[in-house]
Amino acid sequence: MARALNPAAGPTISIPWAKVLRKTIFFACLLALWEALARTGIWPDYLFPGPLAVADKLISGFGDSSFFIAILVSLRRLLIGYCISLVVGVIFGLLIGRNKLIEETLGSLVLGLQALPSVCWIPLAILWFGLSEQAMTFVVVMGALFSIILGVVAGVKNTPPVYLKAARNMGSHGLPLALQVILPAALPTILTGLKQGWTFAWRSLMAAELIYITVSLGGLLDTGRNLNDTAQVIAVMLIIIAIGAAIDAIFFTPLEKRVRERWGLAR
Amino acid sequence: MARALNPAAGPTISIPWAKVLRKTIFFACLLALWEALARTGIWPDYLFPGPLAVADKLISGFGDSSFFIAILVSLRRLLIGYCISLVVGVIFGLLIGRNKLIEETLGSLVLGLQALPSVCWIPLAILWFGLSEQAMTFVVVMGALFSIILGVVAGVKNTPPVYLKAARNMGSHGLPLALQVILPAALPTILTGLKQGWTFAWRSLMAAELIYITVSLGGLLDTGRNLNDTAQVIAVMLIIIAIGAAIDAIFFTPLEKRVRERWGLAR
Amino acid sequence: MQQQTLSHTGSAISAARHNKSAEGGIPLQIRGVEKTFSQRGRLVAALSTIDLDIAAGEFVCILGPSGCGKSTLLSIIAGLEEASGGTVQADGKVVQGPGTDRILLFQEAALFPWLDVQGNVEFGLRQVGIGARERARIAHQYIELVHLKGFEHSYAHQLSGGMRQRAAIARALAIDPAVLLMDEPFGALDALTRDRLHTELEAIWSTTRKTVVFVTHNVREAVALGDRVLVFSPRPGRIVHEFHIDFPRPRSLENHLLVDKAAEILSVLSEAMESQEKEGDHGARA
Amino acid sequence: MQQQTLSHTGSAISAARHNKSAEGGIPLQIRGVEKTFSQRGRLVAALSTIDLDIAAGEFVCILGPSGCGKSTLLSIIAGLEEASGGTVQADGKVVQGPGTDRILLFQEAALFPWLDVQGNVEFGLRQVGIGARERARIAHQYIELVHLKGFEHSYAHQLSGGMRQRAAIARALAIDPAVLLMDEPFGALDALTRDRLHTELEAIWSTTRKTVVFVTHNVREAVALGDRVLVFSPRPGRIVHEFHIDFPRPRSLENHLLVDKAAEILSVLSEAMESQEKEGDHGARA
Amino acid sequence: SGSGPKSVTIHLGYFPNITHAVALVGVERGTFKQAFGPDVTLDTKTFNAGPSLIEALFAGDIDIGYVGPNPAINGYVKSKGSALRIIAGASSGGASLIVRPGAHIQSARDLNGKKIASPELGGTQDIALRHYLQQQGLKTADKGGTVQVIPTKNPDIVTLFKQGQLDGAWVPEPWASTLVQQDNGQVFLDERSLWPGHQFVTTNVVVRKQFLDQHPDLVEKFLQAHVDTVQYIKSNLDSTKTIVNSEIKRLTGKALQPSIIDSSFKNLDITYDPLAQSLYQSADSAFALGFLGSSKPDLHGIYELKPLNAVLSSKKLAPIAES
Ligand SMILES: Nc1ncnc2c1ncn2[C@@H]1O[C@H](COP(=O)(O)OP(=O)(O)OP(=O)(O)O)[C@@H](O)[C@H]1O
Ligand SMILES: Nc1ncnc2c1ncn2[C@@H]1O[C@H](COP(=O)(O)OP(=O)(O)OP(=O)(O)O)[C@@H](O)[C@H]1O
Ligand SMILES: [Mg+2]
Ligand SMILES: [Mg+2]
Repeated sequence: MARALNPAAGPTISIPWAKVLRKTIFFACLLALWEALARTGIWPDYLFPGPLAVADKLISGFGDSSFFIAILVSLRRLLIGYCISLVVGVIFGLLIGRNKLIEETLGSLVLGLQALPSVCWIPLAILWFGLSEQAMTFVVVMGALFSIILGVVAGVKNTPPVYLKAARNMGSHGLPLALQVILPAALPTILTGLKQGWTFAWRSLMAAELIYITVSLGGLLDTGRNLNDTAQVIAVMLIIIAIGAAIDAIFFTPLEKRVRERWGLAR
Repeated sequence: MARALNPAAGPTISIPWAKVLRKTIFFACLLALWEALARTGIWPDYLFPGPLAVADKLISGFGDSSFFIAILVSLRRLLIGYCISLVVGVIFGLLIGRNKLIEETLGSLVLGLQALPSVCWIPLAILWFGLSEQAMTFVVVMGALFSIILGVVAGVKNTPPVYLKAARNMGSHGLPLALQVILPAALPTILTGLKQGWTFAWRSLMAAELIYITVSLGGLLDTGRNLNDTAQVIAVMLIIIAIGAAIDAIFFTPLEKRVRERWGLAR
Repeated sequence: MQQQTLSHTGSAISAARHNKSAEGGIPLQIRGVEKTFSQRGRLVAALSTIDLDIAAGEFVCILGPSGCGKSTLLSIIAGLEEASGGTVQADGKVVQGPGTDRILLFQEAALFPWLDVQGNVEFGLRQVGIGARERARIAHQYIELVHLKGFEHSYAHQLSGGMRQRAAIARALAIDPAVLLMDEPFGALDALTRDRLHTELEAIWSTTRKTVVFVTHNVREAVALGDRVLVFSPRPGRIVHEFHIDFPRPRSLENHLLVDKAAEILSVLSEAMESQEKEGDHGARA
Repeated sequence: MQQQTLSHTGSAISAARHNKSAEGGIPLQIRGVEKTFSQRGRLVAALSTIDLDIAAGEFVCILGPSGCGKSTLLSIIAGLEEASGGTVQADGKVVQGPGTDRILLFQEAALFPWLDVQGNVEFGLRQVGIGARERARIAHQYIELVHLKGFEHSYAHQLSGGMRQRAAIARALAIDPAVLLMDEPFGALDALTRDRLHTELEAIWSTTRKTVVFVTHNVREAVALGDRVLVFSPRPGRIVHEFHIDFPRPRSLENHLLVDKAAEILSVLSEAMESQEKEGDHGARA
Repeated sequence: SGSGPKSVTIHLGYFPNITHAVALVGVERGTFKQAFGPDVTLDTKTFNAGPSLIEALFAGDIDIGYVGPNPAINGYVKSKGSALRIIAGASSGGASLIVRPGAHIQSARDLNGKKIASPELGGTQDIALRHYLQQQGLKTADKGGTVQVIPTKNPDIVTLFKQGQLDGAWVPEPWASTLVQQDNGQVFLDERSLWPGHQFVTTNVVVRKQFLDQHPDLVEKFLQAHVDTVQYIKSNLDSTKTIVNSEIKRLTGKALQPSIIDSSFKNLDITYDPLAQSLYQSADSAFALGFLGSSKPDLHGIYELKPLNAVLSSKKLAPIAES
């Protein structure tokens, strides 16, 4: 039980070396396992290339900067689409979560709409936006939007009613109630919805980038697949996973941690 | 303020006619709007078919029972894949949510893995399962799994610590703690994760059903697209939306309502 | 970090008052209010018919056994819960919903976890559009009043039970409502802090002539603070006895008359509970 | 729905006891325990060094100002919170974490919202593998003991504050631990219910010789129940005075000696608070 | 809108694919741009599948496109002839039935009980395969027969072929060459051998009907460049291969293996002849197999070859017949 009191704990931010080490070991093990599996030769290497082949691909892809360009192009589309989904999703989520009529009508469709694969939105995207960046953005938005709505609605509905009562009693209503009480109260759940929306946005982007072909991660993935270049497919997968892990580490995890700490949910 | 006390409220289940009426009006309006848009002729009808053309397609599809078969085939795959994701997802979610080491390693990858489009898993599915139902199931599972994990982890981490303290104090630990305390405490959030997982499962299924084409919703959608048969695409979309709305109405909404009521979150 | 002396904080409050027009309390009329809850199909009668008139500026204390519907009644007055029957009028107008003229201090503190103590206290002020500096000033004064100076930037989960309760008191007082509905506000406080807050509350009340409805389990507290003490029967709650307390203020808890009155009320309370138990009615029917 | 008389429930409890070996309490040794919290980089000393020996079967009451670290101390004894320094030994073994020998009754009721009252009371019994029927029997007896019969199948949000507290008491008592750590267990109860539960608790304690650590703000309650009363200073809490209460049991709250003792303790408590205030130390440092 | 040539932009669609070599070379060498002159802007978009291109054409976002016969037929039929016209061909051939050596398929009879893949249910190769089987007196499994036709995506065909899960596959280039070169696949049948003159259409040039009506002059200029490019390719095969591969690399970020390019070009003919007969015949087979609905589609009028013939005659080349 007894631990020496560490007066430095808390305010100072120190690099958590132990954590970094553990992570490094984990990823090293993954790599080793992958290489070992590839070496056994159970699967031919054109179907299951080892890390070296993929590393080669990554080096040459980044070397001729085509991967850089693809990442920038795709990330830009992703961020624009995601931000639009975020704003629209939060607004609709609040409306559905708070208004019985909208919930019964529009809300009953959200689960079904979110289940639609992104290709379904492509004809509409072309119809409305032509062969343009906006068409891709539209597909990304339709991919992530309903997922974010689901999260916001859940957050709003799982808010302990006592907060709402207290707020209404203190004269809060309408927009201030939504922004100052419902959203913050729902924030822990909303954040999860945002994470889900983020993954949907990626997946939709991969479909959207096939509306017409450009150098982009979606394009690279499709080309890799069409040419049965498994190493390229895996390289793109690694890039997506790495970006996901980075966004998680830079953005979502600290945000969630802060919210949990402040809400008193941290252990 | 004063309302007459209705002693029948609560136990008896009565059909909420007002609600049914409101919903009917809403969907009728949607249909009318769609028809009106189609009639204006802004878009040629082969690009934007009206409800009548789609109804034709639905009638003939259900008439020769090909839609029935497709729905049954797809739903079967969906349910199998979803149930596997559910079980595996809850287990991994609990592990990641409770174990710092697993969280730092495996957990850091979940967001990235979930962002991978389903096509990425298809080569692996073929490699491991060949041309089989299992290959499709695998793709569905990989589509929904990480989403469910995200939901369970969030639920576990957002559990008010006092419940855990009380439970541990009363001698609960290990599996009983997980099943009797953590899961129920996290249930409201987990349910949202399950909804998100459900939509992911659908989308992945649509990709999985292209591994090889059989009579299935994914196959119908792909065929519709390949033949530029927009009416068929919309017919499949409507089927997906309708199934989503039905599952929501039959399964998720009552479950969420019950959980919220019991947890004291209902208003 | 020097703690303010009591007299100092007291004067701070009167300073805060000066900025608002202290319009004083408003009268409440409760007519035939009753409440029945349904629990899994079973009906639980929480309140049987309540008729009650509270004058503007009156300090009414409510005593009653656990679960007799006291909190429910306050909620109904606040407009946060619908009565199953009857009406509540505040200042002659039928209550249709919550309003900042009637502020309910919840039995559980109900602090917003995403705001620190100061943010919580400022919340109500923000809703009526008071500027940031003025808000901060008022909040500071009430935080001092409840002896939470130094914890302005703590969050609810970093406070002890009593500190949370005090923060909630500051939040309610800062709004300066015409009617204060207080549900066991001092339940989690030690005797001394409680005494001090009695004094503060009485001071605020006597300056601003608010209407106060005060639920407590402490008979002496009721006698020390109330103009009138209502004793409720066990569930379903109804008013079984009403005591007018005419002792001059400030009252001392050591005063013999007061102690005797408390004893009298306690015996009425016990009687009400025991007689009901003999009837074998729990207020819960299948 | 006929309410059980007190004597009846009392005997029901002794019947419940019969099934378990009433091993009695265990001693607690607290050595140099201290606790400092960090709040946004600011350090808050909640407990300064606490040294305390509690004998097996002793009933110790703790009094102290709000926020002085009483709940923190109970949490540390329960093994739910780590001390910043010092050790706690229960029955000679250093406490490393929670254990069913020491059950903490939280200040907030902490009922599980997904279980009804009966499910909550049965929870602890289920963890040790007691069969369903036996569990239901024991749960029933404790639910009766706290006067919640008729509400077995209610959920936490359907109960009043006091009812929630009573359900939590039943849940803790049903586990029949060697050490009961009670944090203001009767704070939200009316005087009469409180009196009755005093009697029940005393009966249980005297039959089973549990060790009880009881935090309260009610000085009279402390004097009525405790073998020993500890008075804490304001934050950072330390023991400023210790009173041994040797009055015979059962004690009557009207007993003059008891009233005098209570007055004496109260004055010590006030002194401790006021002297600290003069020192100008809040226990919170930047 | 036809408000003078100054404001015209031509939207050209094609695939970064060997069968679309004419488009790739024409764009890279600036032949199209030159033909249109400085007042016309050329906007190019590349697609990965015919249906997407037709979709874009429907929506008015593509004016001229290189696309396979099936999407062209579907687009024509679905729009009841109002959306598009075929104005030229671009390539012929380039599809083969490749079999796995271990499957021991020597003759058509050996296909009995085998698993043969095609890239898309009801697609060009799928129809060709089913039609061929029918002619050989074999029945497919979905009609109660013994040959399993498995429609699955081209890349998945390669994977499954490698794993031995397929016995053969009727695929277009470059996958046919890939199967041969990387997986020891054997060419069981070059589809060209089934057709008169060893020619059948693989890529068409389609134009949006409205665009054709508004800008017949531009369409003719385009066809001029198209025919020029075809002729350039025929006489400069080696530089064509380099151009095609560098364009593929530019557009997709990844080049093909030169050996695949070489072999693909061997199995492919570049031509401006739309080979109308083969299209009609393929459509007939599709209808017979039940893929084009219940009433036989009327393809009469899908071709608009006057502009092409005008171009050809100005170049003193033989005109093309519509049937
Ligand atoms: N939301 C609810 N649903 C069902 N029953 C409820 C609900 N809220 C309160 N009750 C019931 O109403 C009765 C009165 O509750 P209330 O909270 O008003 O009591 P109280 O007088 O404030 O008690 P306490 O002194 O213990 O706080 C209780 O029996 C309780 O079970
Ligand atoms: N999790 C926490 N983080 C930071 N500070 C805390 C935390 N828990 C308690 N504290 C601080 O520790 C001090 C003691 O708290 P504790 O809950 O032990 O008081 P208490 O004696 O039980 O008071 P009360 O009678 O009001 O319940 C308080 O000042 C509080 O702000
Ligand atoms: Mg109450
Ligand atoms: Mg405490």
